[in-house]
Amino acid sequence: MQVIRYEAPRSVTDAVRLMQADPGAQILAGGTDLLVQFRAGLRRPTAFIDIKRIPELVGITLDDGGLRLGAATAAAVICEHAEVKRLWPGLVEAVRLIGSTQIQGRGTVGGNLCNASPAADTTCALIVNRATCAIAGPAGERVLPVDEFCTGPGKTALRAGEFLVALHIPRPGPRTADAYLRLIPRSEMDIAVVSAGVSVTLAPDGTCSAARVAIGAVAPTALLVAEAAGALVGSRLDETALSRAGAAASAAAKPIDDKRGTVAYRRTTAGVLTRRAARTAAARARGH
Amino acid sequence: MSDRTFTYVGTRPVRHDGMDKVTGRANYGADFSLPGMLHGVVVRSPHAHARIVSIDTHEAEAVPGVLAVVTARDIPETRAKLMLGEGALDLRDISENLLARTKVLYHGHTVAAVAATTLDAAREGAARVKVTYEVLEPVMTIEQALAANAPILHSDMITKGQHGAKAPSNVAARMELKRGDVGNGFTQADVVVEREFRTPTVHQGYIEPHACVARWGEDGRAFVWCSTQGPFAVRDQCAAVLGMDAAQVKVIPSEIGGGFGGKIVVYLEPLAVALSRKARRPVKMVMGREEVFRATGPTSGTRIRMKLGATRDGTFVAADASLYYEAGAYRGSPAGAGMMCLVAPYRIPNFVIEAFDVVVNKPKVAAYRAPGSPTASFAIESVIDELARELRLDPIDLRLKNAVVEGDAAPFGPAYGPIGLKALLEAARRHPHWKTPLAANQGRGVACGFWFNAGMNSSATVTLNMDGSAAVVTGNPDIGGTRAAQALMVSEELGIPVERIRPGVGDTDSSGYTDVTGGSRVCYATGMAVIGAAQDVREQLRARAAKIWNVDVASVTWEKGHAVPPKGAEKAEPLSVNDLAAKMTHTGGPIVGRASLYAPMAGPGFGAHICDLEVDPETGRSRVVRYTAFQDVGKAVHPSFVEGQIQGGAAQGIGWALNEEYVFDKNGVMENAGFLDYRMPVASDLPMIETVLIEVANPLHPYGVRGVGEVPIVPPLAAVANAMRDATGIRFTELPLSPPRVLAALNHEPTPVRTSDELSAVKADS
Amino acid sequence: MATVHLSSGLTQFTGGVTVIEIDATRVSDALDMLAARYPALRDQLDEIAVAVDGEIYQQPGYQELTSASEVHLVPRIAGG
Amino acid sequence: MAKLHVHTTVNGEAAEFLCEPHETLLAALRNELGLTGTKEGCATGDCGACSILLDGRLVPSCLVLAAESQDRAVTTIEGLALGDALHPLQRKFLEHAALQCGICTPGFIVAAKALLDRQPEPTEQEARFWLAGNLCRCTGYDKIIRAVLDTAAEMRKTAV
Repeated sequence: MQVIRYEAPRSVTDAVRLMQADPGAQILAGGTDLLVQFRAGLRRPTAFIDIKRIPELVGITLDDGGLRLGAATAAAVICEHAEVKRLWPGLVEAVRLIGSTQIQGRGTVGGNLCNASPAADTTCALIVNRATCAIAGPAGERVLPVDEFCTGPGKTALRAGEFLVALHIPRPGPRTADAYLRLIPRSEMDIAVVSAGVSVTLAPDGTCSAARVAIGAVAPTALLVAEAAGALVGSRLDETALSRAGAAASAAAKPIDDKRGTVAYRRTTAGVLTRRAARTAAARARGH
Repeated sequence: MSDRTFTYVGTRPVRHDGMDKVTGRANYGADFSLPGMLHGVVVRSPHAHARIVSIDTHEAEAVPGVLAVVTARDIPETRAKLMLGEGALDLRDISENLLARTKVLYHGHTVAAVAATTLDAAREGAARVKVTYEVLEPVMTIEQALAANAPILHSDMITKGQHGAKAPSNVAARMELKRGDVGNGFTQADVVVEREFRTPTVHQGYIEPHACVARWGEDGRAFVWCSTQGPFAVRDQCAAVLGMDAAQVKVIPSEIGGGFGGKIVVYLEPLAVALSRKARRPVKMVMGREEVFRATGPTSGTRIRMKLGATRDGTFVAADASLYYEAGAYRGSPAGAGMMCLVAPYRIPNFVIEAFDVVVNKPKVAAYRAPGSPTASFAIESVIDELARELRLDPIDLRLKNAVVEGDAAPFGPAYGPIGLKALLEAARRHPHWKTPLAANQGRGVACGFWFNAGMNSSATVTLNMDGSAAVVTGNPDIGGTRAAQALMVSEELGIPVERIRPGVGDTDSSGYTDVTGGSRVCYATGMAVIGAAQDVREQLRARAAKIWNVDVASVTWEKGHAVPPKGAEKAEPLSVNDLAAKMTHTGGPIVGRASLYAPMAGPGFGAHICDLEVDPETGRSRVVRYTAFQDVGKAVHPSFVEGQIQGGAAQGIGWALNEEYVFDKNGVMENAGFLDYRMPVASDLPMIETVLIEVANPLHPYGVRGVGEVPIVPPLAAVANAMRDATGIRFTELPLSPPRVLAALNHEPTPVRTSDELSAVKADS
Repeated sequence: MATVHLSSGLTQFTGGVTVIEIDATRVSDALDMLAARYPALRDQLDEIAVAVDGEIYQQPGYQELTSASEVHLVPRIAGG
Repeated sequence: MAKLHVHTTVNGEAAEFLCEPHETLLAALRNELGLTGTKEGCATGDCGACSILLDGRLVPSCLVLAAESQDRAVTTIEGLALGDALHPLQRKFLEHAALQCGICTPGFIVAAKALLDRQPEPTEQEARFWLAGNLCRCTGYDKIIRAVLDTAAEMRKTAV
C-alpha cells in the first residue's frame, strides 16, 4: 500500500521545497475536490501539502491597487467581506455558488480555479474582472492572466512544482459592475450546466464603453466571448443589444452532451444566461 | 370506533427516542464496533452483463492484513423458496444477488468480499481479486429486453402466467385484470384519450448507507448488528442463504437511517457472517454512497400504455392499459401491484389491464414506498387530466364523479369497505389552494393515489413495572416515530401517562416474530398487537384487583386507569395501576401482557395532491411554489408523524417527477451514482407542504388506523406533470421533467404559456 | 359452497372459467381443489394473495371459509 | 505507515489522537474519539450529515483531513447540549417532530446553529438555502424549517 504524507508548511519557500522534493505531492487547499478525487482513486498523491497555514495564502487585502485573494481563502470568508461584495457583486455571486454552505466553509477560489473544471463557478467571474494569478515555483514567482490559467478539463498552466499563491483583481473603474449567473436543475447543490459572467462599463452618457463576457460549461475551458462583448459596447444596453450579446454567446458555445445537459440545451441557455447577466450588470453599473 | 373519544391517541408528545437523536447519541448501523473487528469490502462487477469465467483470490489473500475472502463457492447453492412476511422469495435469486455464481447481471453486482485488519488493506485485497469475465451485451431497456433476439438474462426463465409459454424469455411474468366488455365500453365513449408513459429508474435515497457488524462464534452461532427494516427478515435470509438454523442467528437492529423499502433486502449481512466465519473475527461492512446507488434499491423503470374513455358528462366507461415494469436483474418487479392500483380509485365498468415483469441488467429492484403504484398513477392521472380538458370539466369534479365509494368492487375483486376518497376530494375542492389565482408561467395540477396498506405478522409485549410505569417492546425498527405511537396506544389502554411508557425495539431473541417495518403496517398491525398486549395487562390487573377484594373477577370493571369494585364490595376502593403494580408480587407475580397476530391488509388508503408549479419558459427550470396533500389516514395516532409521513412522501414524489433518474452509459454503467448528480430535492427546492388529514376509521383496527406511509408518494408524479401541462400547455409523458426535456418541448412546439385567466375559464365551465 | 373468483390472468389456465363454486372450509383446501380440477393452474397459485370477503391475506392458507364466502385470487403485493 | 499524533480541541476539551495522514476528520472523530454523532452519508460533501464546526466555521468533516485539526477547535453535535440543558435547536426539533429516521438530524442541528450564530433573524428562504447542503429524505424539510425559524424567534425573545 502506498504511504502518504501530510505536510503543513508555514512559508511559500517551504511549500516550494516540499513540492520539489516529491513530484507526487499535491497541494491541499480546501480539499473539496482533491479529497473526493483521492477517495475515488482518480488522484494518488504521495503527499498532501496543506497550504492553509501559510500566511500569504489565506486572507483578503483590498487597497487602491485592487483586491488580493490568498489562494487558500475559504469561499465563505470572501462572501462575508462587505466591501468585496459591494465592488464585485458578480464575483461574490460566483463564489457563493461553490457548493453548499458546508463546502463554502472549505472550498477556496484558488482551488476552484486549479481544479480546472469547465463548469467552475468562479472562473467566468474572474475572467470578466481581468484577474491575474500569482504563481510560486522552483523558478520563483510569475504572474499569469486568469484566462490563460486553465488549459483544458483538469489541466492548468502550472508547471511541475508550481502552485497558485494569490489572485489579483484590479479595482473596477467608475460606472463598472459585474454579474454572474449559472443554470442548474435544482436550486442548489449542482454543478453548472451553463454559466455566464458579464462585466460592463458605462460612459457618463450611459452608453456601454467596455464589456467582458465569459461563459462556462460549454467548452473545455471557460470562454471569453469577444463577439458578445462587442454586441454590448457602444449600445445603451437595451434589450436588443442584450439579445445580440446572448446570440453571440450561443454561437460561441461549443458544448457537449453529458449527464448534466445536452448540446442544444447548453447552447440555447448560454444565450439566455448571458442576456440576463448582462441585464443585471447594466442595472448595477447604472446604480453606481 | 370513529365515534370513540381518545385521551392520549391524537396528541403530540415528544418521541421517546428523540433525545438520543438530537444529541447524536443514537446508534445507527455504522456506529457499532467490536474489539478485534475486521473491515469488510465488496468486489463488484465492472460489467452490466457478463459470464464469470474464473475468480482467483490468491493474490488478495496474500495482501498483509487480509484474513478472509469469500465468493459464491463459500455459500451453498440452493433452489429453495423462503417464506417471508410479504411472500415467497426465491432463495437462489437472493443468494446469487449476494454473490454472483455464474453470471453478473448488473454493474456493481457482488462477486466477492474481502475482510482485513484495516479498511485500506481490505480495499487493497479487493483490488487484487482477479475475475475473468466473458462480457455479454447488456439489456438496459424494456424494448431491448422484449426484442426478438434479445440476450437472455436467465436461460431457465419461462414467462409465468403465459399459458403455453416454453421458450426462455426476459419476461418473468404476465398478469391480467379484466372487467366487463372493453370493446363495447369504448363504443359508448364520447371522448377517448390514449398516451404512452415512461418513468426512469429511481432510488429510495435513504441517507444512511447499508451497514452491519457480524460475529460468528466457534459454537456456530452468529450475531448480526445492522440497520434494517426487519431484523427477522435479516435473520431468516442469513440463515437460509448460509444454510444455518434460524435459532443460530441473532439479529440486533440499530436505529435505522431511512429505508423506504430499500432496507428489507439483505446485501451485506450474509457476506459479513461468511467473512467472520472464515476469519474467526468480527467483521464490519459499510457501503459507500456510490455502492448504494449501483447495487441497492432501486425501483422499476416503467413503460405504460394507458387508454381511457368517458361519456360527454365525464363518466368513465372503459379503460385499456399495458404495464411493463423493469425488475432489474432478477424477477419480481411490482408490476402486479401497479396493475391493481391503476384504476383502484375509480368506478370503471369495463377494463382490461395487462402487466409484465421484465428483467434487465440493472440492480434487482427493491420495494420503494407503495411499490408499483406511483408510476401507474402517473399514467392514469395524466390521462384523466387530458380528459378533463377535452370535456372542459374541473379535474376534481371529474374525479369526484367517478370516485369509488364503500361497496364498490375494487379492480382486483373484493368490495371496498369504508373509504375516504370522496371526502378528501371534496375537501380538496373546498380548500383555498384550489381557488387561489395563479401568476404568469404558473400552472396547477391535481392527482389521486391509492395504496393497499399491508397487515401481516406482529408481536408485542407490555411489561408493567412495580412503580406503575411500563415498557412496550416490538420487533419493528422505528423509522418515523412508531415508538411514540405505540406508547400512546399503551397509554390509551391502561391510562398510564405516555411519558411513563418506555417503548423499545427488540432484537430477534427478545421480541416475538414481527414482519418488516414497511407496507405502512406498523401502526396498524403491530399497533393491534400493542393494544392487545396492553389489554392483556389490563385483564391481569382486573384479576389482581378481584383477588385483593376477594370478589369474582367478572364483577370488577375497568374505568379511566382504575380497577373498580362491584357495588357494595366491602372496604373496596377503586385501585389505580400504581396501586396494583405495587402489589404485583403479592398478588401473583410479574405482569407481562403479550399479543401476536396475523393481520389482513389494512384496507385502502387514498390521497389527493394539489401542486402549483412555476416554469421559466427560457430555461425549462421549474419550481414547486405551493403544495397541499389530502389523505384518508383512518386515525392519526400521533398527528405530527402522520403529517411528516405525508410531507416526506410528497417530497420524494416531487423529486421523482422533476429531477431524479438513473443515467446509464451505453455499457450499462450508472453515470450519476452520487448525491451531486442524482438530484434529490434539497431544502431550497421545496415550499412548505400543507397536509389535510381526513379520518375515515378502518373497521379492522380498534382505533381505525389505516396506515399512512406509502400513499403520499403516489399522487405527486401526475400532480406535478399536470401542473406542468397547465403552465406550459404541453403534456409530458416521460419523467423526469428536467429542464432540458422541458425546454426542448417548449421550443419544438411553441404552445403559448397558458395564463391563469384561461384556467379560471375552465373552472367557470364546471 | 364458497365462491372463488379468478383474475382474468388466471382464467387462461381454467379454460376461461372465472367463477368456481368450491366446497371447502378453508382457503388451502379450496386452492388444492382448484389445482386438482385445473392442473395447469397449480404453478400459478404459489405467489398469490387471497381476498376472503373483502379482507386480503398474503398467507391465506388456513383462513376459514363459509358457504357464503366470496374469495378472490389476486397477485401478492409487497410494501415499502 | 507512521501514524500522526494530533492535538486538537473537541467540544471545548483538549483531545489527541493518532491517525493516518489521509484519514478524514470524520473518521477520526468517529473511530479514534468515539464521537459517532457525526454521520457519513456520502463522503463527498454532498449530504451534510457529517457537518461540524471547525474554528466556528461550518464544514463537512468528510472533506477535512484529521491532521488539519491540529491546534484547531472542533465542535460536533455532542458539544451542543450543556449537560441536561439541550441547545434550543435540539429542543425545537423535538417539539416540532422535525426528525423521522434522525440520521440527518445532527448535521441539520449543527448547520442550523452556524446559521443562527451569524443570522439570528433568518427568513424562510435564507434558512432553506443555508440548509440546502443538508439532505433529508424523510421529512420534506417542512418541520425542520419550522423548527429552525421557531428557534430563532425564541432565541431572539430570550436574548432581549
